[in-house]
Amino acid sequence: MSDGLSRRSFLKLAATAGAAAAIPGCEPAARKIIPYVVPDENVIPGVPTFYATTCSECPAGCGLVARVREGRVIKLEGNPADPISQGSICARGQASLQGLYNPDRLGKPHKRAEDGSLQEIAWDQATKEFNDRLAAAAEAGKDRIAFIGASQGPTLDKVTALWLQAYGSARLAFWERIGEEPARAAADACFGRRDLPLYKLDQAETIISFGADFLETWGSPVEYTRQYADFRTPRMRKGGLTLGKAAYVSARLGSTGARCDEWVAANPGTEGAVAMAVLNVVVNQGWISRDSGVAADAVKNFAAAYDPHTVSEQSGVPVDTINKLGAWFGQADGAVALPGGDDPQTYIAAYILNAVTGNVGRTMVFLDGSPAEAVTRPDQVKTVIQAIRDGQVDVVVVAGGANPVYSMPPAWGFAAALKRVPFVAWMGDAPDETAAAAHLLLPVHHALESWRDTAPRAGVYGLGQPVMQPVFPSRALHDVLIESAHLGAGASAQSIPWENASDAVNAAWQDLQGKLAPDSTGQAFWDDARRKGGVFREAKPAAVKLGSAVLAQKLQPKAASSGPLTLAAFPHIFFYDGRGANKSWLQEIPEPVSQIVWDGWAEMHPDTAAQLGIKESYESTRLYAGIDVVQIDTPNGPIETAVHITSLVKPGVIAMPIGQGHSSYGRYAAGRGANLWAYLPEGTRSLGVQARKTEKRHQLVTPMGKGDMMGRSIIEAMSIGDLVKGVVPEVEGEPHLEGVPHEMYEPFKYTGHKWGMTVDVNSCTGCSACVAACYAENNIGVEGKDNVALGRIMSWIRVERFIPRADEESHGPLLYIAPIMCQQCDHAPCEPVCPVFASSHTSEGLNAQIYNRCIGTRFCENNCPYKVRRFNWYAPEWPEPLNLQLNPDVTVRGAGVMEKCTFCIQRITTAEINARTENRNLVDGEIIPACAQACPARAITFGDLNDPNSAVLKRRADNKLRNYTMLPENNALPQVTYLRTLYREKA
Amino acid sequence: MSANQPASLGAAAVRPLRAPVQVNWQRLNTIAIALLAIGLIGLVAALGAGQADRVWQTWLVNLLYFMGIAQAGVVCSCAFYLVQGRWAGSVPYRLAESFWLFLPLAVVLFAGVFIGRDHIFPWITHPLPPNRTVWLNVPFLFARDGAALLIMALLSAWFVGASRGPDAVRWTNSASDIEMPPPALRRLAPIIAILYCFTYSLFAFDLVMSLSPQWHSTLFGWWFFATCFWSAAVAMAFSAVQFRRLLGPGNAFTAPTILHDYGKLVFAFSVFWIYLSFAQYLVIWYGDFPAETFFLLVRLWHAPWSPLGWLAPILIWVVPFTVLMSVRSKKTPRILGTVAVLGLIGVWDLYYILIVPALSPNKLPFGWVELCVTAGFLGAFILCALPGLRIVASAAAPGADGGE
Amino acid sequence: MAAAVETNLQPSYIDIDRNVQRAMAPGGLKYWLWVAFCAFLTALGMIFWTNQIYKGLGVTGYGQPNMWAVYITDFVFWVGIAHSGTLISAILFLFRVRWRTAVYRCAETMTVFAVLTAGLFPLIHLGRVWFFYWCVPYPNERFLQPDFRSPLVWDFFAISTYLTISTVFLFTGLIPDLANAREVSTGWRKTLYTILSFGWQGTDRQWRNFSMVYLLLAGFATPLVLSVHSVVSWDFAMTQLPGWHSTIFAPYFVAGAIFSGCGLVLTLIIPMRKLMKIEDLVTIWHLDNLAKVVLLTSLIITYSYATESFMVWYTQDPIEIMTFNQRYYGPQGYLFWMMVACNCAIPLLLFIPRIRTNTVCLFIISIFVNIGMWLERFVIIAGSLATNTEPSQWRFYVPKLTEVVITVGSFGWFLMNFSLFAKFMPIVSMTELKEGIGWLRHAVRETYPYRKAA
Amino acid sequence: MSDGIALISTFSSDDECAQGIEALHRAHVHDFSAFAPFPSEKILEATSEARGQGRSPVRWWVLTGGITGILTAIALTVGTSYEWNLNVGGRPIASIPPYIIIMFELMILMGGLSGLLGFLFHSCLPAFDSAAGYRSRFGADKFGLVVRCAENEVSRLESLLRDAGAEDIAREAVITQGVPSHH
Repeated sequence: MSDGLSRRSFLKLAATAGAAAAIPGCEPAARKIIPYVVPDENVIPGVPTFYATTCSECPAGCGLVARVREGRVIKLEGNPADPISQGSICARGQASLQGLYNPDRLGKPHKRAEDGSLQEIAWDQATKEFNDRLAAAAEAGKDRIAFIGASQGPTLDKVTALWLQAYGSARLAFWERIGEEPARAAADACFGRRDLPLYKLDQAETIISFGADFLETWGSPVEYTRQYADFRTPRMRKGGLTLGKAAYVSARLGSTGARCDEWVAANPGTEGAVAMAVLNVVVNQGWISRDSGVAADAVKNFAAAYDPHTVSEQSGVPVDTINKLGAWFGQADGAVALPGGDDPQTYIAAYILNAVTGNVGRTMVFLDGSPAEAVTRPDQVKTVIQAIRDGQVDVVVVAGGANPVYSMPPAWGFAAALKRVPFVAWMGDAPDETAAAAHLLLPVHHALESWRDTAPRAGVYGLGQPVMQPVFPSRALHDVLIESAHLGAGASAQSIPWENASDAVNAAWQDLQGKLAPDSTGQAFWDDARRKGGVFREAKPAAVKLGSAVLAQKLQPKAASSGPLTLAAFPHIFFYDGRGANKSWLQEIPEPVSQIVWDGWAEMHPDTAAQLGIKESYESTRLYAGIDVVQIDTPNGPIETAVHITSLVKPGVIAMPIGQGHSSYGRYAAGRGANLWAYLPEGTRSLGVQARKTEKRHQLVTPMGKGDMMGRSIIEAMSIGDLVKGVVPEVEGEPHLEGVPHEMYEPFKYTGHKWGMTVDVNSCTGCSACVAACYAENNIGVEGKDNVALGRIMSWIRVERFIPRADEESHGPLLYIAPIMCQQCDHAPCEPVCPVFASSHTSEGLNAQIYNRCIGTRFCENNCPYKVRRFNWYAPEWPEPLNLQLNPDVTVRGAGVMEKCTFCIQRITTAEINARTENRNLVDGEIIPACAQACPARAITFGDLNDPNSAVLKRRADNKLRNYTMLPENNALPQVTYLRTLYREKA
Repeated sequence: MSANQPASLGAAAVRPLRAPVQVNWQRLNTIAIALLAIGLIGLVAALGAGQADRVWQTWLVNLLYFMGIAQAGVVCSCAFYLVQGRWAGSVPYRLAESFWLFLPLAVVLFAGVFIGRDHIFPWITHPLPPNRTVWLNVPFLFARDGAALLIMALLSAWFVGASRGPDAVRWTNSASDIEMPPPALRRLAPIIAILYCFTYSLFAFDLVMSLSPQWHSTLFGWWFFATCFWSAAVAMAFSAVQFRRLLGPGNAFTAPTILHDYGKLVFAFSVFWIYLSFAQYLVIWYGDFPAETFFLLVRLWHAPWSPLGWLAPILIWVVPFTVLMSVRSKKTPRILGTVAVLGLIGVWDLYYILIVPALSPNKLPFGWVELCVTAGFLGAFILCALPGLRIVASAAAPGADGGE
Repeated sequence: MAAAVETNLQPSYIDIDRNVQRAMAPGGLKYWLWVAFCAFLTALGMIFWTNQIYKGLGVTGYGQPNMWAVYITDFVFWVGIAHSGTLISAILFLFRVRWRTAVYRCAETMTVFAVLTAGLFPLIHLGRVWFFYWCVPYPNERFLQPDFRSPLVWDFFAISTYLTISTVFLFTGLIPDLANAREVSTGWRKTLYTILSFGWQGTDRQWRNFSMVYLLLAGFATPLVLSVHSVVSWDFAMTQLPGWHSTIFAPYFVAGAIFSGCGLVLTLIIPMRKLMKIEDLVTIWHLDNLAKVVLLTSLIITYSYATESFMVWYTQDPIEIMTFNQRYYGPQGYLFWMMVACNCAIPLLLFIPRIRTNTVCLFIISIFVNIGMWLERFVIIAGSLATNTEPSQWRFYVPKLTEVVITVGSFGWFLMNFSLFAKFMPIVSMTELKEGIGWLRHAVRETYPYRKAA
Repeated sequence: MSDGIALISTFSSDDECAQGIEALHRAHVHDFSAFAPFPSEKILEATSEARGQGRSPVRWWVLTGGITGILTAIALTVGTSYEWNLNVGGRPIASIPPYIIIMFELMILMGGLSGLLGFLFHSCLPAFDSAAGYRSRFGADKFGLVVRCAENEVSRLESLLRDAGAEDIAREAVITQGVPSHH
């Protein structure tokens, strides 16, 4: 059948193939194509090469390893050497491949004609136009040019600045809507230093997050997920086995809150106040740490204004909850408060809380030698925009993925200002709203095609190198800038001594070598950095002290502004500030908590919905999460959106995801939900609004049928108390047949390997990195909204979310979340029903699916208790050049074929072949399926069940009480076991 | 008589009879009483010896066994009326109804199940979750099953009375012209047939299935009353063979095809029985739910039960199927008789392995206790059957108008 | 009806022949329009199927978890229809039931074409129909064989055996009648019948072998008919799916099949006997007896529904209970109640003799029976899949245009074949009517009052 | 056999026809064949009595076919399973319970087909040359009895047949051996 590589894409492959030849020493010279007829020793067909680089999807700056086959990067994985990612990356990181191969990327330079249409022009013509415009502007006077971009790392940002100088301008803005300003401002106020603290969640016993969705988008999600999983693993504290206490203060539960013990539903914007109230409790209980070096009474006075009662009224959080949080925080041996949102006050409150309890320097650490601020302060950005609005700017260059038209606060009126600018040049990969407003569009390299370096934190120097030849005839952004600087700037040309971006980075690293490794040579240092993906050093913690000034001032946390209802915007875990929305994987993977795909929505508590006259009236024949449309009137205009009724949001609050609502960002982002940035004022993510039901209907689609587990043994939980006592939980539906035979068939002997997996549900946060990794590794098709509504999502592994029933709330987790993939049953019910042996068992215990033999009776799926098989209702499609991402090791399935997870059998075979050729035994941990590899929480362990020392068996043995298999009554004998998630009984 | 082969052949298969023998009812009577006596003594002794478990379990086995034969016999007669079968005159009707008198007795003997309930129903000693005790609780169970037994006994009595009445007999003997059987029977026959299916499914679920509460099989009720029906068929075949021998030349049972018809009945329903059994076995084998498989595994694949477990299908299907396939053997009294006796043993064994392993999965209790209790029941059954059999004898006697 | 027929209460051999031969007279415009209409429906179905093959099953309403739905429902429905034919022609033959003679040929014809129709649906249902033959054991260089553990392979064997045997059975019965037709017909028809009748002359030797083979075929067809629908039911019962995994399925499906089959026999034969003027071969008495079979089987499936539900309640298995709860009260619960009305309630009317002997009532009831049995299969197949063991994968199924048109097309295909056969072949067995002429006369006499009333 | 006369007697009922046959039997004339529009039991009993035949041999064809079917099925199912030795769902390689179904179906299939062949063979069908004495009415409403005899016997047999109730007797010279005769 179809092997997935159409002739056409094969030619493309062959064309790009030679590229890989040059990549190791990736000089510009490497642009020439080496045909396969002259085999290149660097490229062995069929054998992947790996290149270390860095991720550019969010400021966390994870290190990456790119898997390259025949010159095409086909998979991204975390860089084990990198202290931030430590080998895992999130779904967004996985999906940046789709940014690289985005079918809507700009192929050639374009110029906007008088009639507003775009016309393709040649590169030299485009650069000429660009440079002429710049020159003209420079002629006109100083500061007639403005540059707004996203930070590209210290070196390239320096280049940008120099280039702008060369044209006599200083109007430079590196723009992030989800910025660092509140954190830096608060740090400045509290500790007199404007750098970002580093959190060590695994050092804490109590974590209270004040609106910081640290498992979704806040700060460095991969790192925090890993730490949090560690924190939630039961460990000996104060002489007993305990579970870390965690509380999440926010109006919406979110997947961060789902993993905590307490969801403290506070009114949006009052998180800071709650933090102060907690501080108040801590202080009054005298839980202030002796050595925190703050004057107890000063703190007392400071916190006095925030007694639990007043705050309780303001925030809607019960008093005893506040007291409980205070007790948790104050009495903990190591606690940390995480501030979130855009309000500096929240950060200050949290910092003080951490400081007075002596956790600064322990769970919250400032490092010496933190890198300089990459993001420009909002007020400076505002001055630039002011200038633009005042017509003091002739040329605006927007570059490097910044999308100010989409993401700037409405009050700034950027879009309007931009209209008055005679010439706007846009330089990026995928055209967005800003590009739509530009006069000249220059296609520049995607991050994975260009040289960069990153400085996410002190001691971490990431090096981003191109991992493949450009997919399109684009150019590196800074090559264009340097060239134009050299052309235009005449005398000041010397200001940029480098030929191109790679030179610039290379030079920067020569200096770095001088600083970090004086005894090494430049070249060795450089090669080593390229091999490792950067240089990683331990950074010294800085001694900081809470300033007394901050205690003198009076905090005014922004309460939710007026309005019968409050709109609370939250960054979508996959779209972040909106840049993820043009990637089909991220659109198709359901948001873990709402389980909604391909859309924007408004979450409402049933009570709120009832007030608006909306009932749950979904057509049960379709997979809808909501259909009624409300109009939400905000100060900045109305929003129309469909309602998703859920108990996971505070009554009176409308929670909406940030990141959708693109008017121009490619086919996948088009026409989905609303862009909340256009409604949110600066410095807050909540808004007082009115809402009314409209007669319109819009289907919110989810692959999730019922959110109710119906007491079946699918995702199980047990209380930490039972774990300590050693009580084995009762399993629903398990037949009790002690003393009578009940095994129908002789068990098969598995000599050799027997593959198995264990998933720790307690660690899983639902981040869906595994799902994205599976899409990338296994060539899984993307079906689109309408087909998902028909139950045709293709994901082999899905993150399932069940909402506990009312009677379970007192004794159970806030949500049941776990990844579910093929369970590789020994008595696989799917196998004997297949008429053609397409589904049968391998000698290594895998439930194999032979695609070429499958005739599509779909009987196997009928008999699968876990419903993890997927059928190709249509032939899957990958709009070019997305097809270049396909993994050549995995068959692309045609229409009418059933497909499923086989523990990434291609990885297993590869490893086995390698072991055989190297004439050795497989090493445990040598084979890692994509999902296990991606998981930042290390929740998934894979291994050989016939190897007594395998990690998987060890993990099961270490967690005997928590180990279970799904749906035991079916007696399918799954080879995937789960470890029960743990919860703390509510008093 | 059968549409498609010459009757001559049947005659060929049947050996000529000796001089007429007078049926010695008295001897049969005394034998029956003796058996009954053995039964009673054994019962007392066993209870004395603290063998209550075995006594009451065997009690249940025998009650179901003989009750089944008696009731299914009546239903057989109903079936004849429903298909308006008149190929052998009134004799088949009389024979089918001959055991019915055991039914009223069964209502009485059912008390034994009540007395021995703690030894029979595990869910009494090991209580089930509340949501299941709604159905499985002592008062309700005995009330409904007792009532069912009583109703069936009364209806059967009514039916048999009507069926032995003159119009019915006249109708059964007038094969040539086309008219309906008497109205009473026209109405009673379907009612009894339908009630039989429902009540005997009920007994199957209550008195057999509930002995292993985790287990269930939706077909079980159907399968059970089909088994009863077959047991009645073999009982009739057996009696027919005996009568043919005893009643002397020219009796109704010497008619060329009557044995053939009984043979076909036994053969057909034996095949139907194995079909229903296989339908259950295959589904459970394939479905692989422990809660279902253990029931079969204990009885068929594990010591000590597997020999007895396999004996039942052998006697109920393998033997009749292979032996009775040919017309000749269907018509040869000795062969048919032997098959029938084996069949009767097979059905008893079947009930035994249905009931007892549920209560002692790992050891096989069989000995004098079981034999005595069974003997007692057999005696009682024969005593109940005697009047009916006498009527058959008179109807089938040479020259009686019962013949064709 | 013709006065000539009205008076004749003693039909002779020749009357039988005349009636049948009249029925075989060349069809008029109305007849051909009807055939053309059926052909049109068939073509429509074919077009939609082609489109589905071209674009993929995505054009249907199928999706996770509704892997099986309308097509398999149609398949089971048509296979079920087939069963009445074999029942009437074989089982009732063995039981020497006299009234079968007039209707069995019609029923058996229905069997053959129903199986022919049913056989299409597994193919229509396949994801890659062009590889359907992989289900068949055939020699190939890699010695790839199907898995005989799969109920679908059993299906293949059962259905193809059934088609072959029932065709053979039908054809064997036809031979003497075709010989009869040969004698009276002319032109190409004569040639056709001459060839098909194999030169049959009805010598005693031929009849001797004929009787034997007919008896044996009947003896084979009887267990076969049980096995076929049992195997079909095992497509479902073998799985672990709540609502499917049930031991009672085999006999219960067989009963249901005969129920629906006899229903369709009535639906077809009531108008047909009028149109073809064979009322005094296929009399009310025959219909009355057919109705009794419908009633009996209706009672059996009612028993099965009852046992199934009771057993779920008896075991208190939470998963099963939820599935059945959804079946009764779920979003598609109304289908279940419609089914109960059609299959359990309405047929009870047949207890009333007046209704059994009124063709109009019988016709209407038979329509309900057909609808009810189609619904039963749909409720069991689509409904159970929709409420499976994994709540996150629940979704109810609604068909799209493709399924509807293809289903309608299958009716067109069936009726077209049937109508052609009914016109060109003796649709009533003359041989057997003559053999049981006494009963025919009885039937005519029995029917006379109703006929007068009409 | 030597050529002779064929007496074609026509009866209106199968009783009379059967009587005719019995009469011939008593007269030790066995070179006849009877025609009927349907398988009349009476005639068939009479003929098999006269010819002293047992039941039709077709049943042996069916039996053989059936057994062949079972054996084929065993070979097919068990054979291919062991050929591949695949573990499907933990079921045994030779899973007998499911295979029983295949055995059953093939038994029916082959038994039925060979039955058909047997029937055609023993009735010597297809045979398009019409047998001596065949009249089309024998397929409709009349029963025929065709006797072959020498001239000198004609009158005796005619009277014999008339007594049995023949309503019409025609004579026909037999050219060749026309009456089909095998078993």
